[in-house]
Amino acid sequence: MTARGLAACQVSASYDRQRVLDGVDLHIAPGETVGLRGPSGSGKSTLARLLALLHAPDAGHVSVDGTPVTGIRHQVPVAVRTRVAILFQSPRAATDPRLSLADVIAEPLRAVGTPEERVQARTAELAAAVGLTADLLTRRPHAVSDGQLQRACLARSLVHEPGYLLCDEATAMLDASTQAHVAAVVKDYQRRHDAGVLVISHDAALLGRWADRVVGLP
Amino acid sequence: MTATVLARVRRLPRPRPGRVGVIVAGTVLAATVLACLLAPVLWPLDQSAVDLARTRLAPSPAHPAGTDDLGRDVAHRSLYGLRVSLLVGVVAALVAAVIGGAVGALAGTLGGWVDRALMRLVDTIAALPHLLLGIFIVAMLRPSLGAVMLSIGLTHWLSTARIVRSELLSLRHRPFVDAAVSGGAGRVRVLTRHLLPHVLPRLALATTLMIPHAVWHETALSFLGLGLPPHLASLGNMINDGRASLLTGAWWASLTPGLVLIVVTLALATLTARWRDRLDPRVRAELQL
Amino acid sequence: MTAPTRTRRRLAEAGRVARRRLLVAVPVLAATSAGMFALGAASPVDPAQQYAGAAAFTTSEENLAQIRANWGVDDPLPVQYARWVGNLLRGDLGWSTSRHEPVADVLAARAGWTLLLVGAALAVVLVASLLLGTLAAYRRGGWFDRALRTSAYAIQSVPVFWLGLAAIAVFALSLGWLPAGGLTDVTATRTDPADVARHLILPVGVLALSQAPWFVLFIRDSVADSLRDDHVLAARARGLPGRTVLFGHALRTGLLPFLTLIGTHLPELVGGAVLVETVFSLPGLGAVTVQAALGSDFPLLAATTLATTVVVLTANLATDLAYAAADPRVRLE
Amino acid sequence: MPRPTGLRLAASAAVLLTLAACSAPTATSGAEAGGGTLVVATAGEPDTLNPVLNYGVDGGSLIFDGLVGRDGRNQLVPALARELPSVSDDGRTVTARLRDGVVFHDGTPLTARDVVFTYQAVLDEKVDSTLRSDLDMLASVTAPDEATVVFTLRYAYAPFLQRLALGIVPAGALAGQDINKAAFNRQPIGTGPYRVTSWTPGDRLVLAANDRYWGGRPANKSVVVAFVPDDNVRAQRARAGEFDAAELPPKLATGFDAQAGYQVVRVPTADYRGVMLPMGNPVTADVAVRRALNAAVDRVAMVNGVLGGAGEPAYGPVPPSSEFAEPSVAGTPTADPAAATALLDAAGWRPGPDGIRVKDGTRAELSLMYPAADSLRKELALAVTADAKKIGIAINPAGLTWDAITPRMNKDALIMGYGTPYDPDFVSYKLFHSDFAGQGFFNPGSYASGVTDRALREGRAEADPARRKAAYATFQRQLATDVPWVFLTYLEHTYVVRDTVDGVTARVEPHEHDVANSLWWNIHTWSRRS
Repeated sequence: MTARGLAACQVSASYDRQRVLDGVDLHIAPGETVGLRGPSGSGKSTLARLLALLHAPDAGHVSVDGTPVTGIRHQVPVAVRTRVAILFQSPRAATDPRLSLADVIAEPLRAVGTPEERVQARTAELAAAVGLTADLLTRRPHAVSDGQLQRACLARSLVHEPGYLLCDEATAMLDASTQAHVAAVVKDYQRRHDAGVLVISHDAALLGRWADRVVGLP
Repeated sequence: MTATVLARVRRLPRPRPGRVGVIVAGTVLAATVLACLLAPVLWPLDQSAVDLARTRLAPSPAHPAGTDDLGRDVAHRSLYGLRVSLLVGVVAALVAAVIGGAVGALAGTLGGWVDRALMRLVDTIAALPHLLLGIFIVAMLRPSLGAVMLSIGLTHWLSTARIVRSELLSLRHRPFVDAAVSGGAGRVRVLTRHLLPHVLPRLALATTLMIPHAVWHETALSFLGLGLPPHLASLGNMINDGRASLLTGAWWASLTPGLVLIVVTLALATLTARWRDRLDPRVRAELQL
Repeated sequence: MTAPTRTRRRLAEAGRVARRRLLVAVPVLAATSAGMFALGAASPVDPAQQYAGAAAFTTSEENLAQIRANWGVDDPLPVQYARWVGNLLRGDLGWSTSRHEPVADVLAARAGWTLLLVGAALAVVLVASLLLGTLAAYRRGGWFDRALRTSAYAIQSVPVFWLGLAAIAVFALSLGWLPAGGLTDVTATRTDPADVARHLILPVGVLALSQAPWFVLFIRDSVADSLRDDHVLAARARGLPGRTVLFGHALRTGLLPFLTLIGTHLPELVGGAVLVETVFSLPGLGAVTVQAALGSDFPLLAATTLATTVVVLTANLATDLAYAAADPRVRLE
Repeated sequence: MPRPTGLRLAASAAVLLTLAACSAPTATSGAEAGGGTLVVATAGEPDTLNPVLNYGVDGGSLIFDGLVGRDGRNQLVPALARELPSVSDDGRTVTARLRDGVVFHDGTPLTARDVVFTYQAVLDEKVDSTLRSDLDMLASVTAPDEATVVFTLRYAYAPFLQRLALGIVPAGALAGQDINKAAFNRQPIGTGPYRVTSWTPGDRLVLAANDRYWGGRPANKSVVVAFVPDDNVRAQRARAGEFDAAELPPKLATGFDAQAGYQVVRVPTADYRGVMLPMGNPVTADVAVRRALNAAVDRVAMVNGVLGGAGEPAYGPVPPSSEFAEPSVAGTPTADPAAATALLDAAGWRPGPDGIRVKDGTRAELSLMYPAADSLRKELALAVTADAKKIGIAINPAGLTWDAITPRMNKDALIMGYGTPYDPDFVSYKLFHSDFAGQGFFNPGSYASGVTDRALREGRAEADPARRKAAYATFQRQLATDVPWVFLTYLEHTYVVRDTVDGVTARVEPHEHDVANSLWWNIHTWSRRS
């Protein structure tokens, strides 16, 4: 096992008392794009949540840049937690309906106590990067389309400049042009930050276009 | 009790008030609240005023609900009694909301053994007859306005705690919370910025639904002589005072406060029933007190 | 799996549940008692003055101090608590300061009447709600159903003590049909069951009526639901007579959760009994609890509260087990 | 609801069973043998039936007898003592000779040892007896022989014989036991006309005739005392015809005037209600305010409106029926606001902008406490409040429990009630003597007057009736001048009695009246016409 990279080592996990992963290994190197494929219920999302340090494995462990992580969620130090970002399939479920898109993007910055002018600048910068106009930023989730919302989610996932980005069917609900745009933003970010990306999808074509290598779950 | 059994019992549907019922209830309640708010301006009451020359007069145009043993106007005092009872009900329901909200938030966010211990505590207290518990608390603190409010608050927070907890548990693993955690938000920030704002409407409903219960509890305590100071016009005190008049034919002294209590709690229950029906069944189940 | 094996397994399972419940109940009761004791200790009430009663007016401070010393009320709190719990465990529930007799004697003399009142009311509620609820469900949406539901809804809003006063006003004072209170005619030298029964009609009726709405609505809804169940529809389709379908199938499926409803409503029923006993001056636990509260009689109050808790917890366990015994699909956990 | 019983704080603790026996032993002769059962109903239930623990203190009781008893005019008559005990010239030795042939209910004969045991038990510090302070003057009690008891007093105490009405308990049944918790307290053995058959707490006390009673066999085979604490329920059940006699609040009794088969009996009492005005309160410390309040209250309206007519205005602690009553002490029965305002104006209390008077920055405002469970006192408190408002004094009524009242008595006014017809020393000495200032319920308002102190001391030490009367006249006049209390009303205790009952003899009742010292103090001589 190399020192750098995001890795799952022999992880087993259950969901609703149902074993969905059994001794799985996965390694994402910096700069690498890994595709993850598998039928429904094969544990793709569970594996993503494991890697995002949101779900506890029954056995095995996840390591970030060579350091095994014990614990999940708030037990993980903020610096480690923010190394890994996750982009969910449904942007609606992944955003708080009470927040404007600007607040959605800015929230992780405010959560770690970033000064407000820095927050504003960074939000504007990221919004521009994902293609959100200032007008859209003032709206709430119910007033924008899925695609616009997913762009905001993408911007949010990039605010802390994560070393690893996990896209869990992130483009499945989007139209083709938005899909392409999201993929382009991710690729651009990956190139500039040497980030590791995991793309989960059941769309073999998409994985073929995007991923460096594709792994399958049974 | 197994969850399955509870779920079945709590699935008990209740009559759903029709449109007419809601309009009537709304009107009654609006008029009541308005009257209660305006009463001190339009028709002030000296709580300690008595008129020994006009005791126990039957209802008449001058005294639409008659006068009581000390010559006080029953209708007038009923209005103030309702004011006091509603005030006690609202404050007590708020006390219950604070306690229940805190316990539910602790259980729902910390989970694990804290959750199990707290919920076991809630189940146990739920198994205690809360009137007895309330009597105990009032007796030990000595009957007074504060003791009554505290007694109600301390015995009526259980369903609120359950609602808050189950809401939090279901919210806790929603993707937007995951995203916040992943983005570096701490426990407190997740709770205060992402979880509680979504729980508040439910908490508000639970608190509103608690008001009639709190009012009943207050009247029961006052009726037993364990409530508010007896010269204060409260519905329970008035019904209690009216018991003696009942025997000597002055039925009006306890009839009016009783009817006021029934009509207002019925109206309150009718209105909240509509609100309740819009909730998901799990929350509704908890509110079937 | 043979039937006896299954029965044995369920019995063993029930035993485990009972044991586990007991294990939980002990710390819970300990916590409850400690909480009550702390509240009692924080209370500003002076037990010596409670004891002296009206004579406190003519009792000197030294005299009161001596009474206090005799009782050890000036000892440190933990000492007092340990002594109290120790006494409880030895079966000594303490001395009632308001009634001037052992608490155990108060409970023994009165618990029976409260159990009789609650038990009789429960029986009446069960029978009445089964009959009325089933009838309403069978003619769902009919005038009877509508009237029943409306009145149930209305009765839910009537405080039980007011219901009691109304009953006295009508049946005892205006019509003179029934006694207004008490347990037996005062001249009776012994407790004649017929006499007691006559005195209990109003209190039991009032308590039952105040609790009936929940039960009636519950039966009505669950029977109505099960009348739409497949197997009931099938039975009807097979041409079984309406009564057989109703009582043989629909009612049986509706009955089981009813057991649990009883369990969850017991505390409510006990609270109602306190008020009903006060209104009708019955010599039960509820009435004595109120008197104890008015006299700030901690030992008696604590004992009645703890005793009721034990009874309600036991009854809850019993209904759970009964439920599980009646419905094999229920997982005992 | 008026509750003449007054003190709800365990009112039953002070139950006084009257010595029925001593009054008219011959009355039994006319009654048919055995008789029937009489049922009486009362609000208060005793906590104990043991005289040592405060049961039947001021008289023997239906169950017990004292050395002396009282007749229908409350005059002392010998009971277990053969004749009234003799008092030595210095007033400090009292000798009693016991009646021959008296046996307890269990058959054991009464001896002087039993008397000594009873009084020593009261004095024993380990016994939670609240009577001890009443027997403060008692130095020792001895029995020189089986039939003689000698009391030695620390100081001369004129009404000492009145204290000998305490019921005598059998030494054999109690010796060596913890008297506080003895089974005897619930199943007592006495010498009285009735023995206890059963006591169902919260329900009834059943008494059976003591056929060997030294005063003659009771006319009635048994007596049932029904305990119905709730006035309304008691009235309901009386209306249903359950009782031969029942104590009822006056307003509830009025309905029975019209009802065939019952008569309402109103009994004069020494039971007064008044407002205690503490000297520690800046407003009531001013004698002008106290006098103004005294003039402002409408006593007649209270008697009619609150007591339903069953009472009379009170101006002092000695009831009009007492031989010690001072006729010159009287006020206006109705309110005299003109006099009241004149008093306040003269003292410099000027009306403020809201009508409430102010003097030197002090607002004429005070709290008036009343025991929350006592509706009679609540109603009186409200009536006083309304009257005070008319003369510019703001009163805030406060319904509290006794233990909440106690610590505030030195600063806040309180509706109090007390009174005994037996001797003016009994209650008044502790309520108004400055030695007891601020001591719990004794003189809680810390009233102090040299004149009053001297008069009270003279009254208890003087043996000569005329000089006692003069001393108590001084006392009453001084009280009327100083107004430490605003006396409001004497109550009449009201009872409803079945028309067919004969032999009912009302006598002036004290504050406490529960099982006995009620109308049925001589129930063993009552008979029923068929």
